Amino acid sequence: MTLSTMDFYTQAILSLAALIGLTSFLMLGQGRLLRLIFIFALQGFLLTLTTALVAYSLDNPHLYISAALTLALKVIFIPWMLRKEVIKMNMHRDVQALTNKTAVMMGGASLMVFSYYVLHPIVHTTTTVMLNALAVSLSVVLLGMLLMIAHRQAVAHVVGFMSVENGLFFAAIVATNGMPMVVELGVAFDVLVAAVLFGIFFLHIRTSIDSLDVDLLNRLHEVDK
Amino acid sequence: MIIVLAYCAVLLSFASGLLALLMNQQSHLLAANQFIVDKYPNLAKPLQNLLHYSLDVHRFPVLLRQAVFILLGLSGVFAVLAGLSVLLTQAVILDQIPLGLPWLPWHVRFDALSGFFFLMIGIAVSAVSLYGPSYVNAYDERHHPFAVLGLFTGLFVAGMLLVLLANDAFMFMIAWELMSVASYFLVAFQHENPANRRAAFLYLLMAEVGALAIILAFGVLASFADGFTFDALRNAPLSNLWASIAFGLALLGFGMKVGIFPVHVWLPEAHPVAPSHISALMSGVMLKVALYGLIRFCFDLLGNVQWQWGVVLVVLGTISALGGILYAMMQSNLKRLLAYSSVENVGIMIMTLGLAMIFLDSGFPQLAALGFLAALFHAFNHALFKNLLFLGAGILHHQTHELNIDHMGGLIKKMPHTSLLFLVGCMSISSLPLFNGFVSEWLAFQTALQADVLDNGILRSLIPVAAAALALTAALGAACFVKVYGMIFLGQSRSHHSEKAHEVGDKTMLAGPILLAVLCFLIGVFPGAIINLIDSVSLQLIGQTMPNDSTLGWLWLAPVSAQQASYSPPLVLVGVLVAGGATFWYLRRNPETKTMRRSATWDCGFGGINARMQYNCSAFTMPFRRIFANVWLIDERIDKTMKGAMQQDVAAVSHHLQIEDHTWGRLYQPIERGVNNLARLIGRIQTGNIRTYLGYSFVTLLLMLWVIS
Amino acid sequence: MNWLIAALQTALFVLLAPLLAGWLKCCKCALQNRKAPSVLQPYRDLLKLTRKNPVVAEQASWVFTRTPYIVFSMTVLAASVVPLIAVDLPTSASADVIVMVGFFAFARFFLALAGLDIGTAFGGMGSSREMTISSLAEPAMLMAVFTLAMAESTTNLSVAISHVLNDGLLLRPSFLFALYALILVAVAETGRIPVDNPTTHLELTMIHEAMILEYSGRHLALIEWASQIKLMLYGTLIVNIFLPWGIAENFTSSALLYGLLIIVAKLAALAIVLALSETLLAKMRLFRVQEYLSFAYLLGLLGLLSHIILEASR
Amino acid sequence: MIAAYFILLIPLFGIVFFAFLGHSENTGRFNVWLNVASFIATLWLAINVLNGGTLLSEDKAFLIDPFNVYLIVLTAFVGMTTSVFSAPYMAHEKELGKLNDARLKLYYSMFQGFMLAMYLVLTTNNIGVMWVAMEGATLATVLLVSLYRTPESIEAAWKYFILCGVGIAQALFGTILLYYAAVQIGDGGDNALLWSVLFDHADKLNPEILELAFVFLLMGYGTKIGLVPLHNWLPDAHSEGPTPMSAILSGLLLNDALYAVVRNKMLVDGATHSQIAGYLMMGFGLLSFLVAVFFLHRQKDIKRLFSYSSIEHMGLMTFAFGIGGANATFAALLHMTVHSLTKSAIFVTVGHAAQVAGTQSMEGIRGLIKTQPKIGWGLLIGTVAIAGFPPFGVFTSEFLVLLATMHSYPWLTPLLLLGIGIAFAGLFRHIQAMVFGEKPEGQLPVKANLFPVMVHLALVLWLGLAIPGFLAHWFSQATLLISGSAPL
Repeated sequence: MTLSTMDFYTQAILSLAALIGLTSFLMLGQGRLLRLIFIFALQGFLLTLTTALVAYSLDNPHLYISAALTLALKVIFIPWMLRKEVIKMNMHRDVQALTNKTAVMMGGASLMVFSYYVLHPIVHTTTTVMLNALAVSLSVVLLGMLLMIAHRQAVAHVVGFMSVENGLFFAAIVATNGMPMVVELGVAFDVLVAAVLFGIFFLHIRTSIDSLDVDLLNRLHEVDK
Repeated sequence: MIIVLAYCAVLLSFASGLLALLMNQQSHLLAANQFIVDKYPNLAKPLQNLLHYSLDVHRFPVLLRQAVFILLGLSGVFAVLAGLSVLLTQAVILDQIPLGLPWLPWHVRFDALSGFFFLMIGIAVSAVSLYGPSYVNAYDERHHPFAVLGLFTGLFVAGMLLVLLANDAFMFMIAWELMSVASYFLVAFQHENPANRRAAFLYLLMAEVGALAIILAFGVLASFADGFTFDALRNAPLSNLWASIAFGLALLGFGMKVGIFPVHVWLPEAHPVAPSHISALMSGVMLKVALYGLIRFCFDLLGNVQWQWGVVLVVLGTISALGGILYAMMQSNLKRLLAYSSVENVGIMIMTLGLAMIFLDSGFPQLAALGFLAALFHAFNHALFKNLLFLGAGILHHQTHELNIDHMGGLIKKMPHTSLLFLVGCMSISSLPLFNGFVSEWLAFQTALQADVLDNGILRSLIPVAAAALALTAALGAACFVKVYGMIFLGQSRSHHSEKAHEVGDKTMLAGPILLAVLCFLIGVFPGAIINLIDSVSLQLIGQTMPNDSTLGWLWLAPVSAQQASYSPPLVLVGVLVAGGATFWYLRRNPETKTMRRSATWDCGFGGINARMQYNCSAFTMPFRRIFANVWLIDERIDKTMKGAMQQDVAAVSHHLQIEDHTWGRLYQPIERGVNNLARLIGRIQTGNIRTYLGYSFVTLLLMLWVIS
Repeated sequence: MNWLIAALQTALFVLLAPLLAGWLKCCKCALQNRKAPSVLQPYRDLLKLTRKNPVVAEQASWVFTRTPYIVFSMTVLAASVVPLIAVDLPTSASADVIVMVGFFAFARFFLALAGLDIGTAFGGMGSSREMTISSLAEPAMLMAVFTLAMAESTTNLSVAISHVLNDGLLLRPSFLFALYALILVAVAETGRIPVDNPTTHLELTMIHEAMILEYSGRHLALIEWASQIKLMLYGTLIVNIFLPWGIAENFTSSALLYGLLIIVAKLAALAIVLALSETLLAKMRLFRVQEYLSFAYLLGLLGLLSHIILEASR
Repeated sequence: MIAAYFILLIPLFGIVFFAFLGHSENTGRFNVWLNVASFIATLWLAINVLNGGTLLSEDKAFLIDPFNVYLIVLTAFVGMTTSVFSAPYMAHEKELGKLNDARLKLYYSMFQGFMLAMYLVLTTNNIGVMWVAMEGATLATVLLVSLYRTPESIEAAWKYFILCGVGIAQALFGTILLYYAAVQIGDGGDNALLWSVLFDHADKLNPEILELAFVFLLMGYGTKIGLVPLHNWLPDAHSEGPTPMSAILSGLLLNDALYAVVRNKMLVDGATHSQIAGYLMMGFGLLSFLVAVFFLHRQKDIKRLFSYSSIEHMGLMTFAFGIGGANATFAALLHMTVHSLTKSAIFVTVGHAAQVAGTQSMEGIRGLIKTQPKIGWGLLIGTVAIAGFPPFGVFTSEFLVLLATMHSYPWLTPLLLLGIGIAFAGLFRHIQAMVFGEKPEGQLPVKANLFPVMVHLALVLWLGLAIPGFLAHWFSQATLLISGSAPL
C-alpha cells in the first residue's frame, strides 16, 4: 500500500505522527530548558491537532473534550508552570551540555527502528496507519524515557514524563480512536494532579538542595562509600 | 484410647505453657477473683479460701511455677503411658486433626517408632519437671520472666511430641519448626550476654537451613507422589538417583539437628547457654527427635534403603563420634563439654544406624534389626544419662555459680548426693559395664563384628575399622569423663565459689536426677526390658526382630546367638558383689587394722600443698593435645612478664590456651564472607541516582520487548 | 558343676597371679645378674600389707578408699571370664571379651579418679597419662580381638578357644599380626617396659605408680594384687588364644590337672620372654608411646584385613 | 452491590471531610471510625458474595469475585488496624514537633484518598479505571512520603513519583494495547475495557498484541510491586514516610499492584495459551526475591530492612503466580494475605520501636524487650512469622510454593531455598540485636497501641494452623479462576 492510495485522513495522521516523533527527537537533543519546554508545548499542540482531527473524521464528540483537555493541560498549563519555574530558578541561561550527544541521538534513532521491530509481529493483523501510529507512540514513550535518563534537570524530567504521556495519548487516539470517556477523564485528572504535585515538589526540592539537579538527590543508596 | 493419652500429653504441655503466661497477670486474676466472689457470694467457702490463698502476692509466683511444672510433668507421664501402651500393643493408630490446609488436614499416626520416642521424651520431661521448680526459682522475675521460660518450654515439648505424631509432611514441618523456634527462644532466654545471642542466632539459622533441606527432601518425594501425606510419600515411585538425593537432603536437614559433623557447630554454642533443664531436654531428647526424623524418613518413607547410604552414615557417624569426643575433651565449660559429647553419642547412633542400613540392603534383615536396636537403645540411654548430666550441671551451676570446670573441685564432700548422681551419669556415658551406656555400645560392637557375613570386601574391612574407631571413642570418652568428674568433685577446691558450695537445700531438685540415675543403673543391669520394646519397633519398620535364643531369657543378652556372644549383666552384678563383698569383709575383719589413719597428704617434704598445684583441665588433657594436635586449632601461649635490671627474672607467667573448631574457618566463615561480599556487590546496583534507576527500567523494558518479539 | 569349676578356676587364677609376678622378677634378676628374692615374695608382701593399718590423706574422699575394692573385684571378674585350664566356662558366657575390656575400663576409671582425689600433682599426672595410654591401647586391643572374633565368629572366649582347638594347626597370617598386636598392647596395659616401669618412683617417668602413690596398707595390697592378676590375665590370653593346645576340653580331673600343668609351663615360658625383653629394651619417652601403640593398632588392622582378604574372601 | 458503593463513598467522604474540616485532636479517632465503617461495609459485601457468588454491577462497572473479595476485606482490615495504630503514633510525632496541624490534615485526608484508590483498584471491572486508580494511589501517597519535609524524605518522594509515574505510564500503554486488541475484534466502545467482557472473549484476542501489552503492564504494575530492577523507589519511600503509611504501602499497595498484574495475566493467558506471561513473572519474581535477600544484610535503617523484605516476598508471590499451577496459585493468594497482615503488623511495631529509641537507625535500637516487652516481643514474633517459621501462615504459603516449584521446576528450588535461608539470616542478624540485650541508658517506653499487632499475628497464626472454610473456598474459587484448576 503506497501513500498515494490513502485517503487524506490517513495521510494527515501519518504526517502528524512523523511530526510528533520529530519533536521527541528535538527534545532529546535540546540543551536549553526554555526551548525544551517550547518544543514540548509544540508536541502537545500536535497531539491536540491529532485528537481534533480524529474527532472530526470520526465525528466523535467526546474526543473534542479530550482535545480541549490536552490543549489546556499540555500546551498551556504545564509549559507555563515549567517556564515560570525555570525563570524563577534563573536557569534559562544555562546550557546543559549532554555528555554524549551523538551517542544519545544515535540511540534515539535506533529506538525508532527498534519500535518497528517490536511491532513487527502484529503487522499482518493491522493496517499501516495503526502500525505506524503504534510504532511512533512507542518510540515517543521510549524517547521520553531516554530524555529523562540523559538530562539532569528536574524540569527536563517533568518534560520527559509528560512526553511519555503524550506518546500514550497518541496511541490511544490514533490506534483505538480514544479510550472510554471515564478513562480519559481519569487520566486527565491524574495528569492534572501530577502537574500540581510537580509544582509542589519543585518547591520542596529547591528548599532542600537549593537546585533542581536530580543528581544531587543521592542520599539514599546502598553503595559502600 | 491410646491416642487419647498421646493427645493428652501434647495438650498438657501446651497447657503448661499457657499457664505460665499468667505469671504477669496477677492483678487481673485478683480482679477476676473479686468478681467471682461478688457474683457468687454463696460459692463454696473452701474454694474461695483456696483462690484467696493461692493469689497471695508472695505465694502466687511459687505456686504458679509449681503448677506449670506439674502440668509439664503430667504431660511427661502421659507420654510415657502412651508410648508404653503403643509399644506393648503393637498398634498402629491413625487419626486426623482438622487443622492445616483445607485439602490436607493434619494426619496423625502413632506407631511403635513414635511410641518409643514418646517414652523417651516422657521420661526426660518427667525428670525435668521434678527438677524444674526449684531450679527456676533462682531467676529474677524482672530480668528473666518465667512467663517466657514456661511458655516456650511448653511449646517446645509439645512441638517435639507433635513431630512424633505427624503423618504428613506439612504437619511434620510445622511441629518441627515449632520445636526449633520454641527452643530458640529458650536458648535466647538469658539474652543479656552477647555470646548467648550469637549462639541463639546461629542455632536458629542452622535450624532454618536444616528445615529447608527437610522440606526439599519431602518435596522430592512429593513430586513423585500425589499429596503430602506420609502414606502417599511412602508409595512414591522413586528412581535410585532421586531416592539418593532425597536421602542426602534429609541427612543434611536432620543431621543439622542431630549434630553430625561438620554441621554440629550450633550444638556446643546453643546448649550451654540455655537454662540447664532446657539444655537437658535439647541435648537429651531434641536430638533424638531429629534422629526419629531420619529413621522415619529413611526406613519408613524411602523404604528401600541402599547400602551406599549406610556407608555414608557409618563414615559420618564415626567422624562425629571421634571429633565430638576429642572436642569435648578440650572444653573447660561443663555444658559445652556435654554438648560436644552429645555430638559423639549421636555419632555412635548414626554409625550404628548406618550399619543397619548396610545389613538391610545386603539381605540380612536380622542383623539390620540388631543394628537398629543398638542405635535406638543408645539413643534411649543417651537421653537418660545426658539428661542426668545436664541436670547435674544445672545443680552445680545453681550452687557454685560456675560452669567452668577449672573453678570447681572438691565438691564430693560438700555435695555428696549430687556427686553420687553425677558419678552414675559419668559412668554411664563412659560406657562402663553394669550401666546402660555399656549395653548399647556392646550391641554396636556386636553389630559391627557381624560384618563378616557381607560379600563386599570393602564393607567388610570398613566396618571393623569403624568399630575400632568406636573403641577409641569409648576410651577417649572415659578419659574425658574422668577429667570431668575428677576436676569437679575430687581434689581440692579450685575457687572461692566451690569452697563455699553446699548441697542443694530443696531435695525435690534431686528427685529428677535420682529418677534418671536409677533408670541408668536398672537398664544397665536389666536391658532386656527396653530391648523387647525396641524389638516391636524394628518389627514394624524392618519386619524382623532380634533373636533371643538364649536359655535363661531375661537374664541373658545374646543378640545373634548364645554361641557367638552373650552378656549377662545381672550375673556380672552378682559377681562384682561377691568378689567385692568378700574382699571387703575379709580385709576388714580385724578390728585393729580396720580403722584408717588420716594424715596430711604427702607433699615431697616441701610443704604447703595448695589447690593450684593440682592438675587442671588443660594439664590433664595435655597428652591428648599433643597426640592429636591436628584435630584442633590450638592457640597456646605462655606469656612471661620479666622484671629486674636486665629483664631476666620472671615476675609472672600466664598460660593462655584456646581451642577452636576447624569447621569454622574451613566451612562457615567462607560462607559468611561470601554472602557479605555478594551483598556488597549487589548493593552497588542501588546507586542513589534516579537517572540510573530510570536507566534500569528503560533497559529492562527494551530487553523484555526484545525477548517477546 | 560347671559353675563350681569356673569359680575354682577363678580362685586359682587369683591365687596364682602373685606367683607369676614373683617368677617374672626372678627371671629378670637372673638376667640382670642380681640376687633374686624368693618366688613367693609377692605373697609375703601382700600379706604384710593387709595386716597394716592404712594411712589415708586428709583430702581423700570415699572414692579413694573404695577404689581398691572396685579395682580388685573388677579384675577378678575379668579373670573369671578367661579360660585358664579349661574351656566351656559358664562365666565366659556371662561376659564376653568386649565386656572383659569393659571391666578393665571400669577399674581404670576408678583408679584414675582415685589419683585425682587427693589433689596432688602426681595423682593428676598419673591419671592423665594412664587415661591417655589406655585410650590408645584399647582400640588396638579390640582390633586384635576383632581379628579373633571374626575368624572364629564369636566374642565368647571359651567358644573362640575351642574353635581354635578344633581348627587344628592352621597358619593364619591374621593371627600372627593379632598376636603381635596383643603382645604390644599387653605390655602397655600392664605397665611394663618399654611403656612404663613398675619399679620406678621417679616422678617424671611414673605412670601407673603415680596414681597409686598415696595408697598404703590393704588398699595398696589390693591394687598390687589386681595388677598382678591383670598381668597374668594378659599372659593367659596370649598363650591360650594363640597356642591353646593342652587346655582341658572336658571336666575330668586328669584333663584339668594336665591343663594346669600346661598353662603353668606356658606362662612360665612367656614370663621368661617378657623378662628378656624388659632387660633388653629401654623405657620410651611418654610421647613416643603413641607411636608404639599406633603400631600395635596398625598390626591389629593388618591382621583384620589379612583375615578378610586372604582367609575369608569369597 | 450497594455495599461496594458504600465502600467507595466512605473514603471519598473522608477525603473531603478531612481536607475541609481541618485538624483537631479527634481527627485520628474519626479516621478510625471511618475505616471501621469501611470494614463493616466490606464485610457486608463479603457476606453478599459468600451467599450469592460473583457479583457484577448492573452497568458492569464493578466486579466482585472470589479473587478480589478477600483482598477487599483484607484491605479494609489492614486499613482499619493501621488507622488504630496511626492515631496515637501521629499524635506522638506531633508532640515531638515533627509535624504540624496542616500536615496532619493532609495526612488524614490522603490516608482516605489512598484507601479510596485501593478500593477502586479492587472493585472496578474496567482495567482503564484500574489504571487510573493505581496512578491515583501513587499521587495520594507521594505527598505522604515527603510529609516530614526532610531532605531525605523529599528525595524519596521525588524518586517514588518519577519512577512510579514512568512505570505506570507503561502500564497505560499496555492497557491501550489491550484496548486496541479488543477493538480489533469489533468489541469497541465502553465495554471493550471491561475485564469481564475481555475475559469472556480472551481467546479471540490477538495473542501477539497481548504479549506485547503484557510486557508493558508487567513493567508498569511491576514497578509498583517493587520488582527488581524496578524496585528502587520502594525502600526509599517506605523508610522516609510516616510509619503507618509504610504499613499500608507494604501491606496493601504492593498487593493491589500484583492483583492488577494477575488480572491482566488472566486475559493474556486466555489469549496466548502459552506460558510466556508466566515465564516473565517467574523471572522477575525470582530475580527480585534473590536480589532482595542480599540487600537485607546490608541495612542500617529498620524500615528499609523491612521494605526489602517486602520486595522479597512480593518477588516470591510473583514467582508463584508465574508458575501458575493450582498449588502455586493457591499459595500465592494465601501469601498475599499473610504477608500483608504480617508486614503491616511489623511496621506498626517498627514505628513504635523507632519512637522508643528515638531513631530509625538499627544501631540505636537496642534492648527493646527490656524497655518495652510488648514492642520487643511483637517485633520478634512478627519477624519470626515473616521469616517463614511455622506455625505462622507465611510458612504455609512458602511451603506450598516450594513444593509447587519442586513439582514443576525442580532445578529452581535450590535457589528459592538459598534465598529463604539468606533472607532469614539477614533479618535475624539485625532483629536479634535490637530486641535482645540490655537497654541503653535513658530509653523509656512510649504510649503504644499494640492491639493491631496482636490481632494481625493471631490471624496469621490462625491461617497457619487452619484456613477457615469460607476463605479456603474463596481461595479455591480464585485459584480455579486464575489457574484453571482447583488445588488438590
